[in-house]
Amino acid sequence: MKRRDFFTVIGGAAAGITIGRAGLANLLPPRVDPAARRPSLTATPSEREAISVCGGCAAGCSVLLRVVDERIVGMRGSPRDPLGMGGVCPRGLSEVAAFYEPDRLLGPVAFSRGSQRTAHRIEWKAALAKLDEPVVKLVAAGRGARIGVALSSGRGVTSAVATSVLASLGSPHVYAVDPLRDEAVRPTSTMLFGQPVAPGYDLERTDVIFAFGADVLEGWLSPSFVARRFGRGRTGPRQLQLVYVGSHLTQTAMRADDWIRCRPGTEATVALALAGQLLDTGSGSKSALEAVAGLRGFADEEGGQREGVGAALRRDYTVAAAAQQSGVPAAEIRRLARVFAAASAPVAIGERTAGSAGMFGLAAVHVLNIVAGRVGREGGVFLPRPAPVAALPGAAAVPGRLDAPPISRVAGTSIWRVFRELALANKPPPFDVLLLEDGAALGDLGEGDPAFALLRKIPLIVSAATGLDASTAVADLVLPATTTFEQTVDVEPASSGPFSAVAAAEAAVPRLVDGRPFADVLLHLGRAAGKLTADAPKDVAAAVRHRLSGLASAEHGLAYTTPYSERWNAHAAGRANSPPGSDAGDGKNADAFVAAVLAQGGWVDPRAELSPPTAARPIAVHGLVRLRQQSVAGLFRMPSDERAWLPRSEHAAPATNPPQTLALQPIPVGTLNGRGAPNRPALLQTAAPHVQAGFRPWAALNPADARPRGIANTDILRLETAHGAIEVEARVTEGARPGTIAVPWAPWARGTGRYLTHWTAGAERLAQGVASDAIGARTVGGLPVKVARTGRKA
Amino acid sequence: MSPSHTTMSTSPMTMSTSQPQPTAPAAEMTVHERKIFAHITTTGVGFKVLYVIFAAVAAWALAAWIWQIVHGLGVTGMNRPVYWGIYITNFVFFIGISHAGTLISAILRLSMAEWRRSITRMAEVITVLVIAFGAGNIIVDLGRPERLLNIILHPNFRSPLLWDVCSISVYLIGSATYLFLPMLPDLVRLERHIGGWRRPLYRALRMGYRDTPEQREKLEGFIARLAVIVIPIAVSVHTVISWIFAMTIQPMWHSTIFGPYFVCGAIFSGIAAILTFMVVLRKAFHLEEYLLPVHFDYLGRLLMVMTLFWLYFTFAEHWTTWYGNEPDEMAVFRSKVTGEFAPLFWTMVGACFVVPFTLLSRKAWRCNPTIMLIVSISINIGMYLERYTIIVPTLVNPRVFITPPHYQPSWVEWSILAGCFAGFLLCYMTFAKLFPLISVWEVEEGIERGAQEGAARVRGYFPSVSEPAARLEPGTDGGVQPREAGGMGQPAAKRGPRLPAREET
Amino acid sequence: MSRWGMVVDLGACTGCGACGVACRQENNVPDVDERTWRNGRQRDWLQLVTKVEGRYHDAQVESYPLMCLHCDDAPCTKVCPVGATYSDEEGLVAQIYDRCIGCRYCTNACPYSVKTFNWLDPVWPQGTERRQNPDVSVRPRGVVEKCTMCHHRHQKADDRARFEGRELRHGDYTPACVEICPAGAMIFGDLDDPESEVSKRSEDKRAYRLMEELGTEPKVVFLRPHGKRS
Amino acid sequence: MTLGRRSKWVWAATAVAFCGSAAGAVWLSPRPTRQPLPYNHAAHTAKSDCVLCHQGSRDGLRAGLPGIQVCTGCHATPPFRGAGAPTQAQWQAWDTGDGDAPPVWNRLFRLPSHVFFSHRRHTNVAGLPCARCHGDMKDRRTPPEFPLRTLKMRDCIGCHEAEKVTTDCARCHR
Repeated sequence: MKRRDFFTVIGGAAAGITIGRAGLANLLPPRVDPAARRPSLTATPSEREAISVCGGCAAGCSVLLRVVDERIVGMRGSPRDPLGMGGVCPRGLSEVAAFYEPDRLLGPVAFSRGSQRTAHRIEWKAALAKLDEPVVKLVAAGRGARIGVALSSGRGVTSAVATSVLASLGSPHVYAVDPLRDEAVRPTSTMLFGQPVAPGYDLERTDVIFAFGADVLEGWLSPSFVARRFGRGRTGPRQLQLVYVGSHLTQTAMRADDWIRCRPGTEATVALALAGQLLDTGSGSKSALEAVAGLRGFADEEGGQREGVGAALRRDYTVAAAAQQSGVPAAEIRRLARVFAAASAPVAIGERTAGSAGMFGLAAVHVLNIVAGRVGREGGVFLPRPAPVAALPGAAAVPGRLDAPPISRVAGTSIWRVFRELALANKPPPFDVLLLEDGAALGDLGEGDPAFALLRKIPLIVSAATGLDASTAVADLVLPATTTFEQTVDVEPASSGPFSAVAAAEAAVPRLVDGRPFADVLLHLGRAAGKLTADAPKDVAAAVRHRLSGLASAEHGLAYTTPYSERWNAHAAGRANSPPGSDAGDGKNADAFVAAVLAQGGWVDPRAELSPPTAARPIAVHGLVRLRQQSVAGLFRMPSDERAWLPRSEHAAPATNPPQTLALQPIPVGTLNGRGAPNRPALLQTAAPHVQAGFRPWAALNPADARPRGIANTDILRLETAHGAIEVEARVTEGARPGTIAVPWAPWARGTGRYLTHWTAGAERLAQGVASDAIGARTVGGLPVKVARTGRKA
Repeated sequence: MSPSHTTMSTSPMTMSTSQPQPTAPAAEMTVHERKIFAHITTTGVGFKVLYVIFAAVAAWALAAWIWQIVHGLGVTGMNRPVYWGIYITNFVFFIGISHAGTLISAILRLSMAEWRRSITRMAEVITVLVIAFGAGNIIVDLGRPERLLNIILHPNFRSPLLWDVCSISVYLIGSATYLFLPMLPDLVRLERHIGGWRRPLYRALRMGYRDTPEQREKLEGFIARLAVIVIPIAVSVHTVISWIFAMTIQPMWHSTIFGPYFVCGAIFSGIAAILTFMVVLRKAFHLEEYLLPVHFDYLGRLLMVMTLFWLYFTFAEHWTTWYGNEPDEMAVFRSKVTGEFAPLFWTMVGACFVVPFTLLSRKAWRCNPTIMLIVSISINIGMYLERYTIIVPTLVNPRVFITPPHYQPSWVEWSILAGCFAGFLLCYMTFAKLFPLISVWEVEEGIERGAQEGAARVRGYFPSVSEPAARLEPGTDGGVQPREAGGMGQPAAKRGPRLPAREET
Repeated sequence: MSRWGMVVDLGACTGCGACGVACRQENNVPDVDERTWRNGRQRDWLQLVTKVEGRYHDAQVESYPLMCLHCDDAPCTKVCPVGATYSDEEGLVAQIYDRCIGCRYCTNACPYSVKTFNWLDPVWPQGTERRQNPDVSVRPRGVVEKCTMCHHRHQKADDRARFEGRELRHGDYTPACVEICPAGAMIFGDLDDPESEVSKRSEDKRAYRLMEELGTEPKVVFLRPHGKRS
Repeated sequence: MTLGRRSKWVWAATAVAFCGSAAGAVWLSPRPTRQPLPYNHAAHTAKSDCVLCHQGSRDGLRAGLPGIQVCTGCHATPPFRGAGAPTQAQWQAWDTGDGDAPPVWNRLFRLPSHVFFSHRRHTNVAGLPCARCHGDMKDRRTPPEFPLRTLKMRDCIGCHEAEKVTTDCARCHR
């Protein structure tokens, strides 16, 4: 190539550069640089910390949101919160991700019924019209009682508004299915303590926690409250001991000082054996034992002479029998009894979530508490005092609830259990219009359950879920609610220890999507039916303010404050012997007080006062009697494999090579509770640490059972019982008891979303329609499960 | 004056004429020139077919690499915590092979092993090409190759990786020079004899070298010195590579003998690589007369020695680990010896020791090219597995991790692996079409020297009874004492190819 | 000069994993789908390590949150060819994303395998990028990243302190995991300050450092559960 | 010169080189930043301080750009005429906040997302003038399309070394 040619080419290049640089570059749009992929920061900078209430579960933690340029970019617990004290559980933290969840609904959606449901966005006006029309008709026809509401939490403003609005429409049908799925809890305490309220535990002053399968460390009642207590009792010298009785190596078992390995579903047996031991040795509080009327026998209401619970314990629950049933060595049980007797303030906590012992299990554990005199005592069990919030105007109780006698045997029975009984009796659905707060309100109700079929018969089902979930799967109309971050809200914490509290806050950020508070929808409904009284709150914010105004006139109590939490610490650590002082607002400047409460994130009555024991105990005995009757009626007349206790341990016998079936051990996964939770990878990967749960429903089994079946990790297994079948991913671990298969109890598994491509269902699907105790709660621990490899890998 | 000089004296004359004359070159080619240059000018069908195939594979690999650049290293099978895989294995393996040429030919040159003369060139070519591919694999392995320059802009001299960059680049330059210098005299001949489009290339490359006696003398001096320099560099290179692993505190990496172990393995696989090429080229380019049984025999012996060395090192490495029984180390050890890597590990032992040890045990077999081909290929497979089983098991058995890690190379990695070999062979074939794979002038020199120098040596090995006449030829290789030549040179002189002396034109 | 360190009381830790979730939110660690997760491409800076040893009836469980331990003698800082990871003035092991060439030598040199690599472009589904923490960069593909002890919080706290014309005070700077731990099992502070709680607790008789025998001198101290021997 | 003098290959090569380099130049050259309104810095800085509009520049991390309300706060009427000038109606709409979205200033100086930079630390604590980094922005009569000064890391480092303040990477990189 000649020199001159060379220069020609170079010249061309040079010309190109000049022209490109000078001319063309300016014609192009600005290049998108990586930084531009992030939200723009061009606005006038703003950064604040807004107080709000975590909507993750009924624990009602007060949280601080970090808001930058009106975007939520972080969350932490409010240090002023006397329960969490600055802690938040993973479930709550993931609420930020949930707020910006890519699968969140942007506005109202209408579904068409039929073989393939088609969905289309509609405007609020049209959507509300769709809802008003039938409601107005019903009310006009005086059949307001055909309207029902199912909430995912019986606490706070939403449920209060629902109750008052429906009362005004003439319907008593507001039912709460607690996101913590404690369906057996309320009926059990109805029987034992006379009220359908979940009992409280004075953990602050407990020194030994006996968890009978209770997942106290995994999203139980109030995760951050329990965790805070656990942590404070164990940093430095150990003031709090944890004894776990259960079959599977759950997170709680992992952290327990003492893990008593029993067969699935026999926790109750162990608890009763302990009670028996305490009776025999006469240890525990003598006075308490003496005070347990009817311990040795008594006359019941019908005047018949009944055997006392003491005798029952001595006969049916000898240490030997319990050891034989539960697989726990007799010596071990005796040792436990000694530990229990020696402890200054022990408390027994029954398993409430996974339903492996259900009502019977819970009752048994309470029997232990009663016999040991731990009811209404410091560090024991008690009935929480409701916060003195003002009732909403026009809320007069309407009779005819479905979950109370005579319709259901025990007050507090889950509405879906009632549905099942109605379905089995071929009754029509009790409602014409049903409003669901969200998927969690359906509890563990799933296809295949007779109750589900009955539910589908309801002409109009409305869901207020924020995203697609179990409720939207059955709904004809979805009116997306706002999250607690976007609205004024108040919640009475699910577990506030020995004192009563209310967490409350105003909207922390503007609404992200075209949603409305569920309470507002209900109020609109009442107004549309023309039934609301003039003084009814106009919206949820007004309702909250009205409720809180009641606190201003309470004689004790104060807004959440930081110094308060310090005093509280001192008190809890036992250094200050008197409860922290209270400075309740006098009735006069109620508005200022309410404003303060909202600004501070909540209100608390710090007096660690337990409901008087004298009130509690006769009820307890009464309950025990009922329990015996229910047991006779409910427990003993069932096919052997569904009985709440004894027979199940047969199935939990150690594996013979390879046995036909494994005993089912449902395991709770607290972090995945509640609405939309499982569509959050952060939680999916956090759940069940030692099996590394991940993105599919899993089943943990022992290598001793896996090897003969040729099962390896991540194999896809098919689990089958007489009641249903599911496909799960195998997790082979020594944490699972030989002869058992541990499956997450996962009503939440039916949440939908881009991260949930493989979640189908959990253990509850294996027990479709199992109604094994007085209230028809599922008590499935120890159910025989056929395990087969599908040959596929996850 | 020795005949060698008279022959050489012809070249300057022809060179002096500036323009190369377009007369038919074959007329004035020597026998060796004709025989060796043949593979440059004549191209068989098989060659073309292979060339196309390799080109295709290389192109595919290139595509795979582009795919990886577009989508990120996520397209490989690597994951957390198995952060290194096939690429780094390639890197270590190729750099190992590269010890073929330089080391072999340099050592043999220094030790005046006359029989080396016909294999040095093809060995050195392997070296140069393979270093490039080894280094290339590092770049392929980078998460952000466009930031490669940071290594020069912000160097951290505490990092073994940086030492490596230094030593490898030095090694590349060194061995490239070491390939180039001995080629000069041949370039002169090439330019004289081979016309067409290649001639300008030769002219440009020889850079005015005319192969006058003085130049030749200087050249040989250079080569000899370079040979001395190249050896320590080569050793350092693989020591440093081993340090990349040995300097960490990871189980089964943190080992003191890794330096020598890797060097030994490198030479081992290097020799094997040469052998493979010798056998193939011998057939392909009809160089039977130049690559004789004796060459295979001697290399076979060398190989035998290295096999034993390798076994010794491998044994020492694993025995101490097993005896020490340190939990973390044992985790890796088990996964290698009995665990998921056991198949690879024991294949390696078989391929690197059992096969070569048996097949190299008999001279008849050593002299048999086919058998040597089997041996050499088995060794190279074994050595690749060795690199792999050194790198991956440690990463798959970290001290703490949540889930049991796994590593399964993806199609991208396999393609790039294939592409490296294809590309390497492609370059080698291209080289064969431009330059002689046997150093003509060295061969001729060897033949001319062979006879009387051998005699001289033999005399040199015994007490000198008569006058020490031919003690030292003026202008022998780098003025090295024949005494130091050792037995190796001697048989070369004896069994060296008996060819008709060069006819003058 | 402070020497920042952390104490994790495993006796108090409930293993809830809130620390990990908080870390993801604070440090813009993108969510991964199932495939990415199965391929071992998750980038969590803080993970809950749980090991079950022995058979069911005498199973021993070891479970602790594991993040970068910010070793005083960090193996990773030595081997980085471009000095993209190094121990900064206050002993925190820093990672400079825009200098890293992604050779992954440091990830292999780390005996705790706590460093992670961005195998793929971070995925932020439409809308989710709005929850990104503006104080932390979104790491591009191809670089190594790891726990920085929320160093950006240090930058902000330090900036605020200077602005208010004072020295950095206790509690000005706390990593996200420590801040939200519901059990209060994590304590953060200046190890060189004899008054700080973290330095006191790190002398506890239950205290141990992970793989002390390696001599990496981690600045994260664990307190083993009550009644458990090493 | 004619095709005869050069072979067509040369011309082809030239053409390719031209296009290639042109494309390269286009790709590599910085893009201009254009503002919705022809803001005149000089006219304003005569009377007021930078911080009046860039509210974070003295006591914030980010200096920030003013919302339109800052303008309407002083100007009752659209302050300029000519093409693209808003109507009185628009202007009032922007002021009251209803009506169509008001124009938003585009960032001219872009900080890489991996750099932590605090304005208050430099302007307030260290007392540096804005011009030190932004050039004579306050004298500009029209909004510049390109930053008056492009700062590279070496500029930061240079200043930090001169001022004897930390040059620890982790102090700025996040």
